Amino acid sequence: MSQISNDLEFRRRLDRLDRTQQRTLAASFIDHVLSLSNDERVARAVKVAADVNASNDELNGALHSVTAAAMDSHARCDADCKWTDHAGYFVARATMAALSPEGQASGNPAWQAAMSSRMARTCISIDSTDDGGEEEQAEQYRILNNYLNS
Amino acid sequence: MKKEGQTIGEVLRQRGISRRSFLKFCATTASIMALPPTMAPVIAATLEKTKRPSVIWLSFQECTGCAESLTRSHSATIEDLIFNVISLDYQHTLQACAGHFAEHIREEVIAEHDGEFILIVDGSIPLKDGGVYSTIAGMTNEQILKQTAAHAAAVVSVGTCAAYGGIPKADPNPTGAVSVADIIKDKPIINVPGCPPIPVVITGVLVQYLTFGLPELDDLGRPKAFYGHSIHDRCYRRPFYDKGLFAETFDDEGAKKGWCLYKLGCKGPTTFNACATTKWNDGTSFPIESGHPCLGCSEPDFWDAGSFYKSLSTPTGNIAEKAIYAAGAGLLAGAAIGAVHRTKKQAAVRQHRRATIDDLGEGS
Amino acid sequence: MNGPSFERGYNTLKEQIDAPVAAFFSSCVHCGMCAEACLFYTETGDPKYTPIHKLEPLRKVWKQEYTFWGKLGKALGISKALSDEDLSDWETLVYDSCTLCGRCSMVCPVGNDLAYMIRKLREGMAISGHAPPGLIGATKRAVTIGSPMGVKFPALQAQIRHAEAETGLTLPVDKAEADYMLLLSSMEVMNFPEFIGAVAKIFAQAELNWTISSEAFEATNSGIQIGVSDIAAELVQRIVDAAENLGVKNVISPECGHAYMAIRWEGPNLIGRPYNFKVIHILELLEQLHKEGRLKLKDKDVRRLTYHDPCQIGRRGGVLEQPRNLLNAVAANFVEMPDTAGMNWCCGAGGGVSANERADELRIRAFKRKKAQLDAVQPDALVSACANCRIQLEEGLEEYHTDIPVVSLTETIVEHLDGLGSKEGHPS
Amino acid sequence: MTDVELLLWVRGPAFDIATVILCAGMVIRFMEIFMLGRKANLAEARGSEMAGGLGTVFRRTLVDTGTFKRTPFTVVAGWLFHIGLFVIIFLFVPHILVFEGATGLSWPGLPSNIVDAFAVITIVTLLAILIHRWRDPVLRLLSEFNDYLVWLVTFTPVLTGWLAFHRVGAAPAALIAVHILSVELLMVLFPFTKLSHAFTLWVARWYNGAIAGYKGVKS
Repeated sequence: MSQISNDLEFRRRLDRLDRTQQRTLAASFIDHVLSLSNDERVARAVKVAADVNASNDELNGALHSVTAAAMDSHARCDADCKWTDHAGYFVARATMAALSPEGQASGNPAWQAAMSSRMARTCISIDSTDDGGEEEQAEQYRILNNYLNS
Repeated sequence: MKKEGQTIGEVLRQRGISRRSFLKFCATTASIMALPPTMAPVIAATLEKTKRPSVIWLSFQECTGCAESLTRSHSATIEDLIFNVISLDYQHTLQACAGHFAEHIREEVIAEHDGEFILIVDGSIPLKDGGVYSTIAGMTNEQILKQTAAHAAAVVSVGTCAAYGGIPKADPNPTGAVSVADIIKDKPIINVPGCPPIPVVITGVLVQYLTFGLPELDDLGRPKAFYGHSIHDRCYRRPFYDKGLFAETFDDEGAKKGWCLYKLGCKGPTTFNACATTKWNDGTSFPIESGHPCLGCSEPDFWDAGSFYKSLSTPTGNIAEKAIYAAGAGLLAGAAIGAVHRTKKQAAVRQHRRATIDDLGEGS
Repeated sequence: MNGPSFERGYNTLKEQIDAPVAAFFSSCVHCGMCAEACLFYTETGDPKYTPIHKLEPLRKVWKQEYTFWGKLGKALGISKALSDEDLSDWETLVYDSCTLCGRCSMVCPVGNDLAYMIRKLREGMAISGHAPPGLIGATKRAVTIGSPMGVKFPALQAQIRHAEAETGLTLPVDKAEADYMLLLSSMEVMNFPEFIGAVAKIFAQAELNWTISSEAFEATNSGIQIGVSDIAAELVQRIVDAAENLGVKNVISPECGHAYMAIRWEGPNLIGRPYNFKVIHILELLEQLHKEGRLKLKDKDVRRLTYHDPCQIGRRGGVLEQPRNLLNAVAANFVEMPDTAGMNWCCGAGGGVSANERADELRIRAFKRKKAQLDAVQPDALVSACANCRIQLEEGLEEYHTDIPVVSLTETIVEHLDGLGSKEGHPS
Repeated sequence: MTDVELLLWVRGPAFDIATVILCAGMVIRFMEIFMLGRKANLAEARGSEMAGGLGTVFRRTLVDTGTFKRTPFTVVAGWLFHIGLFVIIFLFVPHILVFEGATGLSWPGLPSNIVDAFAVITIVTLLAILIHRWRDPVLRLLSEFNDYLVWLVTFTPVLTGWLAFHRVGAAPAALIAVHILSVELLMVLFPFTKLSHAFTLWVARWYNGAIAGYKGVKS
C-alpha cells in the first residue's frame, strides 16, 4: 500500500475505516499530544477511546468527562489567554471528537481528532517561531501508515 | 269671605260638590303621589274632617303663569275643588277687590289666622336697589313677604321663581332676584317648582299638606312624593336612550320615529318632576311627547344651565378654540423649555473629554 | 483630570439621552412585561432583573435634566439626584444581568427599545468607574494588544498556516484591492480555528477574491460591550483604516454577534462618517453565494438540526432569513425552536456577560431558558453562528447534562460542500 | 353651590382649564421629547425606517404567543380595560357629543346598556389590575406613588360615570358633575404622569420600529 503523503489521501483512508477503527486511531493521534494536557479526565478518556472492546456506557462516560474537561479549559470570551496554556483545550476537543457517538458527529472522528491534535501542537509553538503543526501532521501520517500496514 | 270654623266636608256639601267628584279628586291626588288607590278614601276622610285653611297667595316677580297653570288646568273641577278645599283670601290676580281694601284683607287674615294660614308665593323677590323693582302698595316684595311669612304656618313656593329665583334671577339678574327660601329661614317651606308647576302637583301638594302635614322634602325642598323621579327615569322614550337611538335634529327620521331627544339637549336626566307621569292638559301630553327636549324647568338655574339645545353633559365653552390657543402656548413654552434642554445637552457634549483605557479604572 | 469619575459619567449620560430615550421613558407604564422577556428574570424570578428597573439611573437623569417637572421636583427636593452609589448599586444589573439581547425591546407594549437604552446607560457607568473588571481588562487588551484575548498576528499566522496545511489552500494576507476582507474574532482564532479553514474552502469554491489584513483582523469590539464609544470608535477605525488602505470593496464580519453590531451598525456612527466599503456578515455572504450558485452543496445533513440566532446578528443585526435559507439548503431536517428568530432567547452570555467572571453563576442559571427551548424540539445538533454563543451553549449543555453537539453554521456548510476534492490536496 | 351650579362650573370654566392644561401640557411634553433630537444614522440602511416604524406602531398592539403565555393576566387585563375605556370614551353617545362639541366630528355610538356592560368589565378589570400590582413582585418593585395615583384617576371617572349612568348615590346633576370633574382631574394630570403614554407610545413604538427597521428587522 502506498504511503500517505497528503491530507486528501489521509482523510480518504480514514473515511474507509469503520467507527471503532476510527476511534482507536484517533486515540493514537491524541496520545502523541496527550502530554500537552494536564487534565486527568482527558488521559482516562483517551484510554477508553483506545480500547477496542470499550462498551457504549464506558464510551459515554468518557465523553461526558472529557466534555467537562474541554469546557473547563476553553478560552473564555474576552479573557486574557496564553497559548501555551491553551493546548490542553484542543487535546480535550480532539478526545471529544474521538468519542462522539455515531450520528451526532458531523464528520469523521479520526479526522477531527487529528486536526485538533495538530491545533494543540500549534498552540505550543505559537509564541515561538517554529511550527509544530507540520511535524504533527507527519507523525499522524506515520501512525496511519503503520496502522494500515500492520 | 270668612268661612270660620267650617270643615272642608261641610263646605263641599254646602256648595253641592258631589262625593263622587271629590273622591275622584282624592284618587287623582293619591295617584300622582304614587299612593295606592286604597289611600284615596283615607285622604277624602281626612280632608273632610279638616278645617278649611285660610290661604294668602303673594305674587312677586312672576308672569302669572303659575296661577294660569292652576286656574286653567285641564279639569274644571280641580280648580273648583281646590278653591273649595282652601279659603283663598288674598290673590292679586283673582281677587275682586283692589287697592287698600285688598291689603286690608291680607292684614286681617294675618291677624285672625296668626300662625295658622298657609302662605303661597309665586315669583321671586328683588333685593337690588332696596327692592324698588317690585312693590305693592308702597311696600317692597321683601317687606310684604317677611311681614306675611312671620305669621304663616308654612310657606309654599309655587313655581321656579319663588322656589329658586327662576327667570328673574337668570344671568345677569338685573333686579337682584332671590327665592323665598333665601329670605325666609324660620318657616317650613315647600317648594313646588316648575315653569309653571303641573296644576295637579300644586293641588296635590296642598292636599298632601292638609292630609299628612308637612311632606318629606328632597334636598331642594321639593316634596318627594311629586318630585321623587327624574323625567328620564319615567320617560316613555327611555328605551331609545338605552338602545342608543337618538334624534339628531327636530325633523330627522329619528325625530319622526320618536327617538330619544338627549342629543337635542334634553335635560330629562337631571330634572325631577312629574311631567312624564301626570302629563299636562288633562293627561294629553308633555313636552318630550310633543317632540321637544325637557328644559329642566323645575331645577334651579335652569335658564342658565347651558343651552336648552345642548346636551347637559357637554362642555359649555368653546373647547376647540381653547385647545388651539393652549396648543399654541404649549408650542412656545415647549420650544423654550426644549431649547434649554438642548443647550444643556450641547454643553454636556462640549464638556466631553475623549475617553481612553486610562479612564476605565480597575473595576469594582 | 484623567480617570473615571461620577461627574464624567453623569455628563456622559446627559449626552446620551436623545428623543427616543425621552419618548421611551415617557411611555413606560410600569406594566412589568419586559421582565417576562428577560431570561435573567424568568430563570431566577428575582424582580430586580426587570429590564426597565435596570434603567433606573438613566431614567433619573432624563427626568431630572430633561423634563420640566423632574427639574422642579429636584429643585424642590422631592426627588433625589442620581449619586455615585446609585451607579455602583446598579453595576451588576447593567452588566452582569443584561446581555443587550434586546428581547425586552421586542415585547414592550409601548414600544420601548430597552436594549438601546442599556447600551447608553453603560456609557455613563463605564466612565464613572462602574464597569466589571473582566470587561475593563478585555477593553485594555483590545486597545493595547489589538485583541481582547491577547491574540496577536503571529498567532493568527500560525492558525492560517494550520488551515493552509489542512485545506491545501493558500490563504491570502494583505492582498490589495481584494473584493473581500475577512475579519475574525479572537474566540474563533482561539477556540474554533477550524472556522478559518472552513471559510477558506468556501471562498475557494466560490472563487472569491479575498484577503485577511495583518493590520486589523480582530472584529470584536470591547468598546461597545463595556460602553465607551471613544474606545469603540478607535477599534473600528483600525479596521476602517486597514480596509481602506488595502482598497477592499467589502469587509466580512465573522460569526460573532457583537462584532457585527460594532462594525456594521455602530461603526460609521462611532467614527462619524460612512465607510468607503460595504460590511457584510459571513452568513449574508454565504447565502448570497448560494443564491448565485457559487456554493455547490453535495448532500444534505439528515440530522435534526435547529438554529440558535445570536442576538446581535439576528434580532439586533437583521440577519434572520439568511441562516434559515442556508440551513434549509444543507439540512433535510431543520426545525425551529419555539420563540425563534426575532423572538429567540439569548444564550445568556452576550453583551460582555461572558467576559465578566462575576456573572458566571448567573449566566449558567440563565441558560436554563435555552435548555427549555432545546428540550421542546430535541435536536440532534444545535447550529449557531457566534463563537461566544457556541461556548456558552456547550458549557450550558454540559452543565445540564445534555448531549447535543453545537456546531457553527459556516462549518456545517463546509461539511456539505461539493467538489472540494479538486481543490484539495495540494499542500502549499 | 347647588348641583346645577357645580355642573355648570365643571362644564364651563373647569373644563376649559382642564382642556388648556391637557393641550398645552402635552404639546410641551412632545416638544421636550423631540427637541432632544436624534443623530442621523450613518450606517448603510438595510431597510426602511419609516416602514419599520409604522409597522411597529400597529404590530406592537398585539403580543407574541410566547409572551402571551408567560403573562396572560397582564395581556388580557390590559386589553380588556383599554378596550373598555375605548368603548366608554368613544362610543357612549353623551361622550360623542362632547367630541362633537369640540371638533364638530360625530360618529354613531353603541347602545347605552352595551356601554354599561363594558363599564362593568372595565371596573372589575381595573380592580383586578390594582390587586395584581400589589401582589406581583415585579410590579411591586416598579410601582411608585404615581402608579397608584394614575390608577385612581383612571378608575374614578369610570366609576363615577357608571354611577351617574345608573343614577345611584346622589342627585343626577351632582353625579354628572362629579363624573366630569373626575375626568377633568384625569385631563389635568395627563401630561404630568405616565398617562401621557396614550400619546407618546405612538412615538416610542415608531422609534423602536424605526431603529429595528433600519437594520431590516421587524420589531
